Amino acid sequence: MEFVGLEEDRLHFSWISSAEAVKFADVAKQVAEKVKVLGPNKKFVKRYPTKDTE
Amino acid sequence: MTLSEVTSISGEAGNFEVEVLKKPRYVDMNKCIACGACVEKCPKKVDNDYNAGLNKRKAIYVEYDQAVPLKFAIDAENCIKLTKGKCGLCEKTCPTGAINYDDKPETVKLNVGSVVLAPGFKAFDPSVFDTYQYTKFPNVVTALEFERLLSASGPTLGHLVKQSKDHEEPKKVAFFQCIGSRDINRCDNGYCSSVCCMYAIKEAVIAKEHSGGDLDCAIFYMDMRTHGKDFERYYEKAKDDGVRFVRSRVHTINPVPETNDLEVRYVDDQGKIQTEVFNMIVLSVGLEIDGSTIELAKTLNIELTPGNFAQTGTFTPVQTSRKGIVASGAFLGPRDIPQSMVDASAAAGVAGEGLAPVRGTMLKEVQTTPERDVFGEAPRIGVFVCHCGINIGGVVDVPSVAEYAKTLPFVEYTADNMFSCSQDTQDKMTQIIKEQNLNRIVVAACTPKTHEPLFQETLMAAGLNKYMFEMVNIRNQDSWVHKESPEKATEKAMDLVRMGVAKVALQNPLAEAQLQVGQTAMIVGGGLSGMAAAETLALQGYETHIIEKSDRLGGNALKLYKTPKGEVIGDKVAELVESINSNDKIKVHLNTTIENVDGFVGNFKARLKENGEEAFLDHGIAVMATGGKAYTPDEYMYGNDPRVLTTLEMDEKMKSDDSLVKDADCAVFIQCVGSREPERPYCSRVCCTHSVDNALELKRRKPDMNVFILYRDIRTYGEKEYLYKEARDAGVIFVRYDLENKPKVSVDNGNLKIVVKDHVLNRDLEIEPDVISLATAIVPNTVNDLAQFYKLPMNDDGFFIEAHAKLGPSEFATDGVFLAGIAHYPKPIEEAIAQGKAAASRAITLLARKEIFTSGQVAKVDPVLCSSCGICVNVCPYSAPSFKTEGPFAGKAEINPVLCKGCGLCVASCRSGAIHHNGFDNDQIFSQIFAVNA
Amino acid sequence: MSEYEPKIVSFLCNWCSYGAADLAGVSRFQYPDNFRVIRIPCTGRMSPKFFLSALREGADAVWVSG
Amino acid sequence: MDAYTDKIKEISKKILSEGKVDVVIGFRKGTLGYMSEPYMAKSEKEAENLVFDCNCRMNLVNYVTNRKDKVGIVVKGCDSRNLVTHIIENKIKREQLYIIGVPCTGLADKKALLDLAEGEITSVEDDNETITIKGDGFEKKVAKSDVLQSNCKTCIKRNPVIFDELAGPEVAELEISDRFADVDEVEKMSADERWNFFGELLSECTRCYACRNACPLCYCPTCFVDESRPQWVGKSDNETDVLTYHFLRAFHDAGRCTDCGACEAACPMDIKMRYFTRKTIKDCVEKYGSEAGMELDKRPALDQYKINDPNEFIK
Repeated sequence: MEFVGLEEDRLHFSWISSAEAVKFADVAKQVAEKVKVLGPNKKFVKRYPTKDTE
Repeated sequence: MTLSEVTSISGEAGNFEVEVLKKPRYVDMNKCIACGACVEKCPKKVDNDYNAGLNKRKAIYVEYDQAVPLKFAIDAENCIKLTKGKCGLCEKTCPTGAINYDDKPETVKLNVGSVVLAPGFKAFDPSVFDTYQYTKFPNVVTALEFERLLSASGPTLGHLVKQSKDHEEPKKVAFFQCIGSRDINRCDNGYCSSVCCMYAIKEAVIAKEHSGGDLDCAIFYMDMRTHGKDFERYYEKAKDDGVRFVRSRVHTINPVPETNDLEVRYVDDQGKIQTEVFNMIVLSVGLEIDGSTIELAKTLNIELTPGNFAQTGTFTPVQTSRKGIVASGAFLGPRDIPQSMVDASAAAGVAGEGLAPVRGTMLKEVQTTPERDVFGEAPRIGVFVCHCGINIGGVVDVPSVAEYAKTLPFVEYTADNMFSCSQDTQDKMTQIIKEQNLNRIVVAACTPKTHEPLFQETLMAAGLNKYMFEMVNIRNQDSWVHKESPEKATEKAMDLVRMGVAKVALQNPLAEAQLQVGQTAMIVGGGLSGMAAAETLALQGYETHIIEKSDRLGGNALKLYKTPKGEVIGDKVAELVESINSNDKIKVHLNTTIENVDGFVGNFKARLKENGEEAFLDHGIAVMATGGKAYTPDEYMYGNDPRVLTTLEMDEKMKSDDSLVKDADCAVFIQCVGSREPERPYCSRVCCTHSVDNALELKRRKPDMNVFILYRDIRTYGEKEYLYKEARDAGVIFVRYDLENKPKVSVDNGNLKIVVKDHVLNRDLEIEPDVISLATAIVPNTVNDLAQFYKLPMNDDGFFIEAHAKLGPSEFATDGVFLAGIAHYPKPIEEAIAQGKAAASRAITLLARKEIFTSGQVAKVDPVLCSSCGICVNVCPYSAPSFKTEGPFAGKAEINPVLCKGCGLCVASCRSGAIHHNGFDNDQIFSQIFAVNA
Repeated sequence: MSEYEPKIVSFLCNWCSYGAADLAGVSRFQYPDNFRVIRIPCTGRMSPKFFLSALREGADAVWVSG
Repeated sequence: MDAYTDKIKEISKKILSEGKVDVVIGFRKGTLGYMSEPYMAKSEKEAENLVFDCNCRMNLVNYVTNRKDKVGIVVKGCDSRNLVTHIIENKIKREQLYIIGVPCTGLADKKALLDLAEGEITSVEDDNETITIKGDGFEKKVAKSDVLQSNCKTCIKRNPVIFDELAGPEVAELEISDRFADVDEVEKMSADERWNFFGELLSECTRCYACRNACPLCYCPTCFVDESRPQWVGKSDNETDVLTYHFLRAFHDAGRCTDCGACEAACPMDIKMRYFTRKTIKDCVEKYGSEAGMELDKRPALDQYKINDPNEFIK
C-alpha cells in the first residue's frame, strides 16, 4: 500500500493479547493520533458520483 | 465451588464422602454482572495479593480481570460493613441487588468415587534470610513481585521501576537463584525448585525488552537448569541478547550509602572476590508446599516426601499413597506449566479409571424448542439496546440509539432494556421474537465474549437458529471507554448498530454438523508411555490397539537398570506388559508398521503391515508414543575402546554385574555427550540424574572406587537434587567443564586417560579410569511418514510440536491425535508414564462425547469457483481442506467442517473467492465496512 | 466540523485484541472514539480486499490487530 | 535462433508421431513481422510451422491450464517457472507434459523494434547476438542487448528449470548488478510522489484485461473484479477501481510472478504494470528469500507461514 503512495500511517498492525488492556488503549491512542496528523484520507477513496467529493 | 475448603474425606476408593466448607461470598453469583460499580464506591483499600501486595484493591473485589467465575466477592476481614456494621455503599450501588451481607458459611457433603488433589504451591518467603535483607531494602524484591512489575496488568502497567521511593527505572538488575531451594543450611528445602532458572531468564529478557535493551541483567546461579523443551535455546538466545550469567552464589549485600542501590560481593569463576553495584535485586524464590496443604495431607492420610510433596511411585506418578486419591501439579513436586498440565490430565485419567462403570449415569436431558424455518423470508430484524443499568445508559443515549435503529433497513422492532441479560428480560425477548415474527436479532449491550451464548439460548428458546444473531459491543468498547464524550459515544453506538444490522441481514441459518466418534483408540509405540496410555484407555472401557514395530513391548525401558527410588525397572516393565497382555480390551500388534492413514478425528483408518501382512484398523483417536533412542557418539573414543560405554550400556553392565564394572577402581561419567551442542541444542533432561544415580550405585557397591562426573551444569531438578547431595556426600567427585574445553580421552599404554581442566584449581586434571560412561543425548525416532499421515508438525530436532507448548503438551493441533513420551521431548520414566496417561485422558474427553457437534461458523468451498490451486490445503493449520477425489467436482477443494476451526485463513488466502465463511462471510464483512459511514 | 475526527476501521481478532478491548473497558481505560470495530475470528481472516474496501468506502485508516 | 526452430520442429515431429503428445503448443510466425503468435501443432505437418525467435513474447503456459490431454510445450526460462507453479497449483500434471525447453537469450522489445523501423517490418532475424530488422526498402542491424525487453535485462533464469528436452545448449545466466533499480527508484519517492506516479502510470488503462488474460497465473474461474456478492470493485475506468484492480492483481501474483513480461507485452496502452508485480517479487526475495517456480516441491512464498517470517511491521 505504501508502494502506491498511501501514507504509512494509514495502516496499522499490532499484536495484543487478550490480557493487554493497557497496550490496547495505548496503541489505540497512538493510532488515532497518527491518523489525525495525516488528515482525512483522499487516496484510494471511491468517489461516487452522487456524493460530495469536496 | 469457590471459597471452599475440604475438611475431611472418609470412605474408600469408589465411595468417598467429602465434607466441604463453603465460605460466604456475600455476593449473589446469579445476580452479579461484574460491572464493577461496587468497586468504585467501596471506601476500604486492602493490599492486593494478586499483585504481590505491590498495590491496593478494594474490600469488594475480583482477584483479577480474567477470573473465572467473573463475579465479585467481599473480603469479610476488611469490609467495613461486615466488621463494623457501617457503610453498606456497595449494596446501595449495585444495580442488580446482588449484595447479601447475611451470607453464611455452609458445609456441603459430596459423594464421589475419586479425588484429585491440586492444592498447588506457595512461593518461598525470603523474609527469613537476613543475608538478603528482603524486608529491609525496598529494591530487593521477589521474582513474583518482579513478574507483576513486568506485567501489563500489574501495578505499574508493565513499566519497570525501582521499589524505593524515587521510583526511577533501574539500570542494573541482579537475579539471585536458588533462594529457598537447594539449601538446607538456612531453610529446609533441599530440593531444586525446577522452574526458577527459566523464569529468571524470562524475566531478565522481558525486562530488557521493556526497557529498550540497555538494561543490564545479571543472573547469579549455581547450575543453570534449562531442562525443559526449547528452554536451552531460550537460554542461549538470552546470552546472545546480553543477559549476563554469573556462576556464583552471592552471600553479602550491602547498601550503598546515600543511594537506594545495593552492593553485591561474590566470588567469580576464577575464585576472585568481585563487587558490583545494582539498582535492584530479584530473589528467584523457590516453590514450597503451604502449611495448610501439609495439614490437609495429614487429615487425608496421604504420605509426603521429605520436601512435603505427595509421595508417588515412579510407575504410578500421580497416585498418592491412598487408593482413589490422585494428585497433580506442584503438589507432586516443583514443576512448570507443561508438566502440571500433563499431571492434571493424567490425574483426571487415573481418577476416571475408577469411575468408568458409572460414566454417564447421572445426566439430565435438556428441553429444546423446534427451530422455525425462515428460508425465503425477508429479513425481519429486532434490535434490543441495553442500558446495563447506568453502565451504558449513563453515557450513551440508549433510547435514541434504539430509535435510530428503527430507521435502518429491515429493522422491524426495536426496544431498550434495563438489563437485557436478566431472566425476565430474556423471557420477554423470547415472547417478542415470536409475536413480531422476527428472524434476525441484534443485541447492543456488553460483549459477545461473555454474553453471546446467553442470547443465543434466547433465540433458540424462541425457535430461531442461534446464528441469526449479532451482538454489538456498546459497553466494553464504547460507554466504558468514552465516558468523557457521551455524544461521540452515542454516535459510535449508532454506527456500530448500523454495522451489526447490515451484517445480520445477510446471515443465514447455520447447521452444526454431527459426527460419530469411533470408539477405538490406536497407540503408536509400545514403550512405557504408549503402554501407560493403553492402560488408562482400556481401564476406562475403550478398545485399544498398540502398534509396535519391534517384537516386544517395553521400548527403551527394557535396557534400563533401576530408578533413583530403587525400583528395578525390568520387574516393573514386566508387570506392566503382563497387565497389558491380560487386558482383553487391549490388542497388541507387534512387528507392525503403519503404511498409510486416511480420515480425520473420530474416523481414522490405518493401513498396517503386521508381520508382513496387510491389515486395516479403524480408529477414532490416535496417540503418538513413538519414542526415541540414544544418540551414538563419535567422540571420547567411543567405538574404539570397549571400556567407553554409553549410559544404556553401562546400565546393562551394572545389571549383570559385569567384570568391567565390578573390577573397576576408577569410573568416569561424562555428561552432555551430544546434548547442548550446536547441532543438538537441547538438554536431554534425564542424563544428570541417571549418571548421578549410577555413580552412587557404584559407590554403594564399592565405596573406595574413585568416581568422577564431568559435567557442564548438574540438572537434578526437583527432589532429584537429594541424589546429587547424596553423591557428593558419598565422595563422588564432580568436575565442571565448558563446551569450549571438553575433556580429552586417550589411551596411554593400554590405559584410558582423561584430561579435563578443573575450574576450582584452574589446572588440568588427569584421570586414568577403568570405565567411562557417556551420558548420550536422547534423539527422537524418525517418524516423518507418520507425521505426514496425520499432518503433525515437528521441530528442528525431530520432536513433535504439541498443540500448545504450555497448555496443550499432550495433544496436537490436529484434532483426535495425541502425544506422549519421548516423541514430545526427552523425559524420565515417571514423566513419560504421566504423559501417556495424560494423552489417554485428553483422548477420552473426545471419545466420551461419542459424537462431535461442529461449530456452524466454518469455511465452505463453492466448487464452481474453486480453481484447485491448493493454497487452502497448504495454509490450513488444522488440515481441514483437501481435494475431492470423486464426484462431479473431483479435484476441487472441500473443507471438513469437523476439522475447521473457523479461523478464516483459507478464506482470505483464496484468490478465486471460492471459500465462504459461515457467520463471517465476505459479503457480511463488506456490508459492515460499507456501513461504517452512513 | 470543528476538528478533524478520523474514522478508523479496526479489524480485531476475537481471541486477542477484541478481548483486550473488552478488558480495556472493564478497566475503564479511556481512549479516542475514532474506531469502528469489526470482529473477525482470527487475523488470518483479514484479506487485502478488506483494506482496500475500507479505504474505498472512506475510512481514514485501517487498524488490524491480532 | 534457426537452430532452436529446427530442433523444436524435430522434437515436435518426434513426440507427435510417437503419440507421446496430442498437441505441441509453440509459436509460429505472426502476420506482423515483429510478432510471433501461439500455435497448436497437432500433426507432424503442422509442426513444420513452428518457430522460435525474439518475438515469442507470450507465455504459453497460459494455454495448458486445466488441459486434460497430453501436451508438448515450448517454454523459455521464465515460462518454465510458471509451468512449475502450474504443476504445484494443480493446473496440469507433470505426466501430461512434454516440455521443450528453450535456453533463452531474451526477447526483443516490441516498441524498440518499431522505433528503429523505417516502415512496416516484414521480418526480424535474431542470431542471439544481433537482430536484423527487415522491411520495405530497409534493413537494420542492432545489437540484441540494445533492444532487449526490460524484463529480460533483469532475468534471473534464462535456462528452463524443468524440461524433457532442450532446443539448444544451455546459455550462461546473466549477471545482474541492480536487479530492482526501477522499484528502488519508486521507493525513494515520497508518498505523494508515488501516488502521483502511479496515477499517471495507470491513467491510460482501459480495463481491457489483456494483462490478466496474458498471464498464466490468472486462471480463477471468476476474477475478484467480477465478484458480485457484493460488487465491491467497480467495473469502470474510475481511477480508484483501476488502482484496486492492478493492486490486487499484483497481490494475487505475489510470490508466483516470474516476471515473464507477457502482461506488458500484451498491453495495448503500453502501461508498465510490472512495477506492481516487481515490487512483490522484490519483497518475496528480500523478506522470504523466495523466487517463484524454481522447485517443484516448494510452494509459493505467500502460501505458508513460518515462525521466523519478518514481522517488524507489527507493533
